[in-house]
Amino acid sequence: MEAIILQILNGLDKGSAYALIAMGLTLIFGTLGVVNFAHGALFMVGAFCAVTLSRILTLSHEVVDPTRTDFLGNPLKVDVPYAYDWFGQATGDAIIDWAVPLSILFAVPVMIIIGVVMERGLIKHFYKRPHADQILVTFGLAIVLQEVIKYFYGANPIPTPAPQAFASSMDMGAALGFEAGQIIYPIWRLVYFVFAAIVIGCVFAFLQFTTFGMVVRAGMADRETVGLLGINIDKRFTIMFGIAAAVAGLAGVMYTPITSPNYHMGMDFLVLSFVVVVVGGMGSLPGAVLAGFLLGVIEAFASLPQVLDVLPGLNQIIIFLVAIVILLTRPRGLMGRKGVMEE
Amino acid sequence: MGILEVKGVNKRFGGLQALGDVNLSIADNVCHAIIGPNGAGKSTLLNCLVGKLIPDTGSVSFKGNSVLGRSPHEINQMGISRVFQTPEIFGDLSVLENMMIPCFAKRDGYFKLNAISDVMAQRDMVEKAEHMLEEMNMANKKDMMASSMSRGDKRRLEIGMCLAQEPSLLLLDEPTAGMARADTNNTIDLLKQIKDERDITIAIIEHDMHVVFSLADRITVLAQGTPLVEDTPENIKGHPKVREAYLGENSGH
Amino acid sequence: MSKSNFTRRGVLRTGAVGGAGLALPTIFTSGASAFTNEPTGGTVTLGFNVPQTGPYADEGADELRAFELAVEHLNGTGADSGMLDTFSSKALKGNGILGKKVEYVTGDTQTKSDAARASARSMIEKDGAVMVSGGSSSGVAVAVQALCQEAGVIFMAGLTHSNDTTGKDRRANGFRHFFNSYMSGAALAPVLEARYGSDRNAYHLTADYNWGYTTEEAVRSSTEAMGWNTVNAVKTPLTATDFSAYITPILQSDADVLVLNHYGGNMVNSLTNAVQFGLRDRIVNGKNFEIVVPLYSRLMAKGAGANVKGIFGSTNWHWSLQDAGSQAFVRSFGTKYGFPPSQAAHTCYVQTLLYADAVERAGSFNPCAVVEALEDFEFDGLGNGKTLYRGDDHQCFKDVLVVKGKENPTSEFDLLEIVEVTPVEQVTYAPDHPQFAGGELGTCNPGA
Amino acid sequence: MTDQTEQHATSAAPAASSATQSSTKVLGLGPKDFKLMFLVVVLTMAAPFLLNPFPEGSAMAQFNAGYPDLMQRFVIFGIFAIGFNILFGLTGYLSFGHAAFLGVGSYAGIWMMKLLTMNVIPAIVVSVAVAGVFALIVGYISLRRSGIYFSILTLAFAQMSYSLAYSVLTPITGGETGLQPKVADPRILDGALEAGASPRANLFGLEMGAGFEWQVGNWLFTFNAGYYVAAVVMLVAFYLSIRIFRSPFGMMLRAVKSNQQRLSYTGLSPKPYTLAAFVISGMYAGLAGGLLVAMDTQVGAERMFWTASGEVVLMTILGGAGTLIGPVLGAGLIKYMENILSKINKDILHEWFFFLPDGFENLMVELVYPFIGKGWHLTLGIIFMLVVIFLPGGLVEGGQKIAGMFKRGKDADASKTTPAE
Repeated sequence: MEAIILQILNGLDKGSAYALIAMGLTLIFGTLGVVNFAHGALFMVGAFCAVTLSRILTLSHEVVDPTRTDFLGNPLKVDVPYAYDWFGQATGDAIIDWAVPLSILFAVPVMIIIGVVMERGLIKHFYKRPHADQILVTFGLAIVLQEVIKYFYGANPIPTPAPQAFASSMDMGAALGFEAGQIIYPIWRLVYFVFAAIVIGCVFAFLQFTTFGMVVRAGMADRETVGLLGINIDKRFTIMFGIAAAVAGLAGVMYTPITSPNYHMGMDFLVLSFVVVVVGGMGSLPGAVLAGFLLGVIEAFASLPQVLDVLPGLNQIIIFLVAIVILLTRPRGLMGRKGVMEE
Repeated sequence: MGILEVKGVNKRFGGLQALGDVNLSIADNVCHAIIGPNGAGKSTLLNCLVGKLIPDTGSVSFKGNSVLGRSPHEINQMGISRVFQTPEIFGDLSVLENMMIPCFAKRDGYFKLNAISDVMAQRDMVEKAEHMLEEMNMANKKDMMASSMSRGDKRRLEIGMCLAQEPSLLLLDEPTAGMARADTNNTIDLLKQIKDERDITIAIIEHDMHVVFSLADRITVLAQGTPLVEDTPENIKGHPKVREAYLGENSGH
Repeated sequence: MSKSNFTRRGVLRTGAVGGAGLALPTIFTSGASAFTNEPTGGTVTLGFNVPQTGPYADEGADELRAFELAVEHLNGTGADSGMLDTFSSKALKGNGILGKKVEYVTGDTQTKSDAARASARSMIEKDGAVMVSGGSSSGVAVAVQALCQEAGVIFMAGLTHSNDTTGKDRRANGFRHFFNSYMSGAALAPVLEARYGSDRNAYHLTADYNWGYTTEEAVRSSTEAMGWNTVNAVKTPLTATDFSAYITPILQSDADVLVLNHYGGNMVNSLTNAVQFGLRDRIVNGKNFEIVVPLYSRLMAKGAGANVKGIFGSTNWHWSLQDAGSQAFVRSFGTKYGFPPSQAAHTCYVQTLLYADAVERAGSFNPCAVVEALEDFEFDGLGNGKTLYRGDDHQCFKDVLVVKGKENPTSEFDLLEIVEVTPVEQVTYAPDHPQFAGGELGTCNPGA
Repeated sequence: MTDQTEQHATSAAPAASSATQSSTKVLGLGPKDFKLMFLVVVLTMAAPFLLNPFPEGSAMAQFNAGYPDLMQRFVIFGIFAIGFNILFGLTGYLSFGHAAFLGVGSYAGIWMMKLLTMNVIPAIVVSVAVAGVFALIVGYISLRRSGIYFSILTLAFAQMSYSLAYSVLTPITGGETGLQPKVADPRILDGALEAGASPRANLFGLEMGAGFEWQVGNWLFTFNAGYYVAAVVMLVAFYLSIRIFRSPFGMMLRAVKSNQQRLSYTGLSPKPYTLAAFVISGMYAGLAGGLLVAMDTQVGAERMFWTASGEVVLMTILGGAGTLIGPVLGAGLIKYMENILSKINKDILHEWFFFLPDGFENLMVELVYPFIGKGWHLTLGIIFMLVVIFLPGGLVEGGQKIAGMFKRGKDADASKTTPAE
């Protein structure tokens, strides 16, 4: 029972990352009809917003410590962050410690700007082009983005820990009425899940309850008609692209304490997020979210040792296997609309 | 016994009864029009005939063979060709190639792996297609990309493609919808010519009464998914039930 | 048509192009040279094939730095002469190899065996390389080693830890200085026994590919031999980035040690996840829960940040070693680049020197002569103490370092501290040891 | 369709039928196609010269691509892309898992070399056959869906193949370390190897690595048996693809892409046509996989990874999907970048800019360095974007534009001069 609860938690946690990325992708094809292969790269850029902010916060000057030596035997130069000078060591440490949550404030405007620039500068010229061209240009852009990041940050993963307060794990067993020590879960992962749920909720609420959202939803259903009504749908789509980029970026920022970011993490997520979107059904936001959580949970269960003893290698293929089964039984995925990307 | 027999066909979409107990018999070698107001079930009925939809109950038989459960290409191979409301042609292919495809379909059946010989070396097919284009008065357009033609020409090509298969039954789904008056008249003339010159049955769904009364030998009026009356055009014109159900609200046309 | 399986382009590159061939086309035949890419001019070309793109790009970049340094030292153009001074063999004079100036070409393995072979083939076919070195994974090492055997050039493996490289996939033209899975297991076991006792339940998470398998097998067999019990061993996909689903089942088991047979990004993520799940705070069967990482890479461990603190593992070499050879190398490298070298850089540097020295001693670039000179060659002063290049399988036998994550690092490079230097006797095995069975060295191939 | 004849040379646009009818055919090809075929034959046969335009030892020699490995890769990936184009270019079905067929073909080929003989013929034949069967299974299932749903189904099959080959199927595939022929393999049709010899791929005794070099002045040209074997296979594959493009089958495939609804209502079933195209293109991939093994006797699972499938998509679009020669050009460009750009390092840059004053030299090196060597991916990404932005029809369109400019230039000259005369 404990094992099942834990695997559900794991699945929901991973699923929330899938869901956030898939939701952004769906917003983009739903509204703009563009296959965005650079979406994984946006996730990665988001993660590197967190890295960048923590680098900025730890900008340092060197102080020579004559009592110790470095690897060449010279006196050791110790980096002292400016934050220490300005705020004192304790406050400075606290600010640095909170770099990841603070990055949210930093990442949102950055990602919206990147998204808007991308849409206005590049994507908008590809609305009427074949999907193959869209794939080629966004794939090219993804490579460029990740190579730029690699140029500045290298190829190795960069540790970006959560604030101390969230870095430890929590024994949920007692609270849920189980034996202590059986259901231990890292606090940050719970934070991630809650955060993802809030973001997803906000996007839905935004689309559901605002006039802006209504117009966009109408545009998703029938772009031309809305255009005929004299509403400047293009402008709204640009903003939508910015929002999708911000959602991907936020997913990336918050993910950094879970796995240390590196420049190709976007590509690692790209294929899976496409599978998630398609399993959810093209053009369906609830489908994307549902499929994200579903695949996350199924993947978690396929990783159980008891399962692998019976079917070795199942964890390697489970997502794809489920995708095949779902697509064969439900022609347009879980909740897909007819005629979207079927040609 | 008609060439096409529809018996007791019902079709529901969720809570909506699209077709309710439709019986229809189309006699050989006539032009039979099916008319009715919007939502009367005309298109649903047509889709049931060509295999796009499967009726919930009832039977549809063509020349005595049931078409139910067969896929559109099989039904087509039985001798039913369909013209769509918006012309469905191969836009990225040349006009000649458009015309050759039904010729191949007629000769080779639903699939043949003929991957090595040159299309243009199939003299008989090319000649047949060119001949058909001449009949359609389109010989001078044969090297054009089909999508670059006018709507009237596309319609003409589509009808020609259907005829190239030498079908026994030609189904036309509002063939003049969205056309300018001149194109509509051209299409009427073309269909009249086909009707006169060929040994073919035509079933036509149409909104435009001008077209219907120019062509039809018999008319079935459909309302709310059920045939109201079936009669000759002259009798239909004056039929009170029809006026009430259909012409009354569309007299402005 | 005459056979010249691989070209002798070195001939042309090195300046033999001249008046002779100008007027009339000359058809070269293979009779002219004794072995592939025989250098006849004033220079000799070496091929350095390292990952420049993909997850191991930083490790590859470090290898490349070491190669550049080695070439400077061989040619005598560097600021100092690095390990040439401490190397027990004095054949190298700092005037190139056999008096020929060392030149080099570089390529990108992409950490894919296909790309690595393509890159190595271009070095051999186009650039006339007479030796290929580098690489950061066993898949690449085995693939390129087989190619070099076929082409008739020497392969001096870079970072490759799988038993297979000098086990079932060993080749006569290939040599490995780096240590292997077996040695990691053999070196770690006594240290683990001393720290954690002999009554432990180990849970393995293993990367689901060859290197993972050989490492798991090595660690299992040596820890089981001292009394540990293996509770479970679960395979994780190479492409996994989140290991939570593999870590939570550990909470339900009665394991008190977790062994992470992971490398690179896998290691960083699995270790980070394990620590996040509070495994290190657990007490099972009255014992503190412990984590072990059999193969440490300092470059990669950096990605795991503070999570490595106190965690045991093994490594081929570390810059904090105090012997003269290591210090000389760290000084040269650190002065030139501003930071200490990684173990990958060290092994690549040493391999280049060992190759050059063997050529010098053999008096020929002929691969067969080089093989003969390297086989059963004993040397010292290259950072790992007394070392033997065993002739039976072309594996170096030397002391192995057991390290643990440092509690109070003084800099970003100061992540590991050496716990113990396991003497070579403890990690030596018979050439036909079951973990290395199924391979056949064959005979050297000079190509041409 | 402004310039019918021009377009016909390279694109799948319909044959200008009147022209075709009146002219005689050579090898079953119309005059335009024959010209194209002839051009490709000349280019491939003369590749050792054309790809080595720079003299040895010169600074530009770095850009020479005329060495066996890369020449082989050009033609082999050319075959792969030609095959992919039969599916994608003609029917519009975008498979994202074609690398799986290449990989399966390679594994089949290497097993033939391990079990039967080092002769490449059985390896290649079996590669094609096994890839064909695998494509039949994958295609039969995947073609139940269209559009992106189809793409994801093919991707799923390929990723499963990759993952399993890399891990649990290690006993069959060699996993991470791949498979190479070993001295101890059975090879029942071959005699015992001489002591010390290693198994080499051959065609009835002609080793794939065999060849000769020809020195002309400072130029050195390499003629490699393996390359010519692969090149001949590529020419056959290319010839077949022209025939398929011009055949009734090819026309039906274009009809599938254009309008499936009309095709069904014309009595033709799209499914067997697309499946046949899928299998044919899978067999092309298998052929490429078999040849890869024949030229370089090893297989690694990475050649089935999704990026490898993505690469062939990019090759085809980059060159010009649906055109005959485009995919080959795209394959050539990508492989050239991968193998040549990635090998340029800082030292070579310093050599190039040696003539500049020191400060400028360093500046130039710093400016160029991010785009070469370890930065070759960046250049590749930029090229993808530039091509697709400025040449929507791929490289072929670029070629046509250039040709068009020449023509227009000539016409303009003519119109200028004529009145004067």
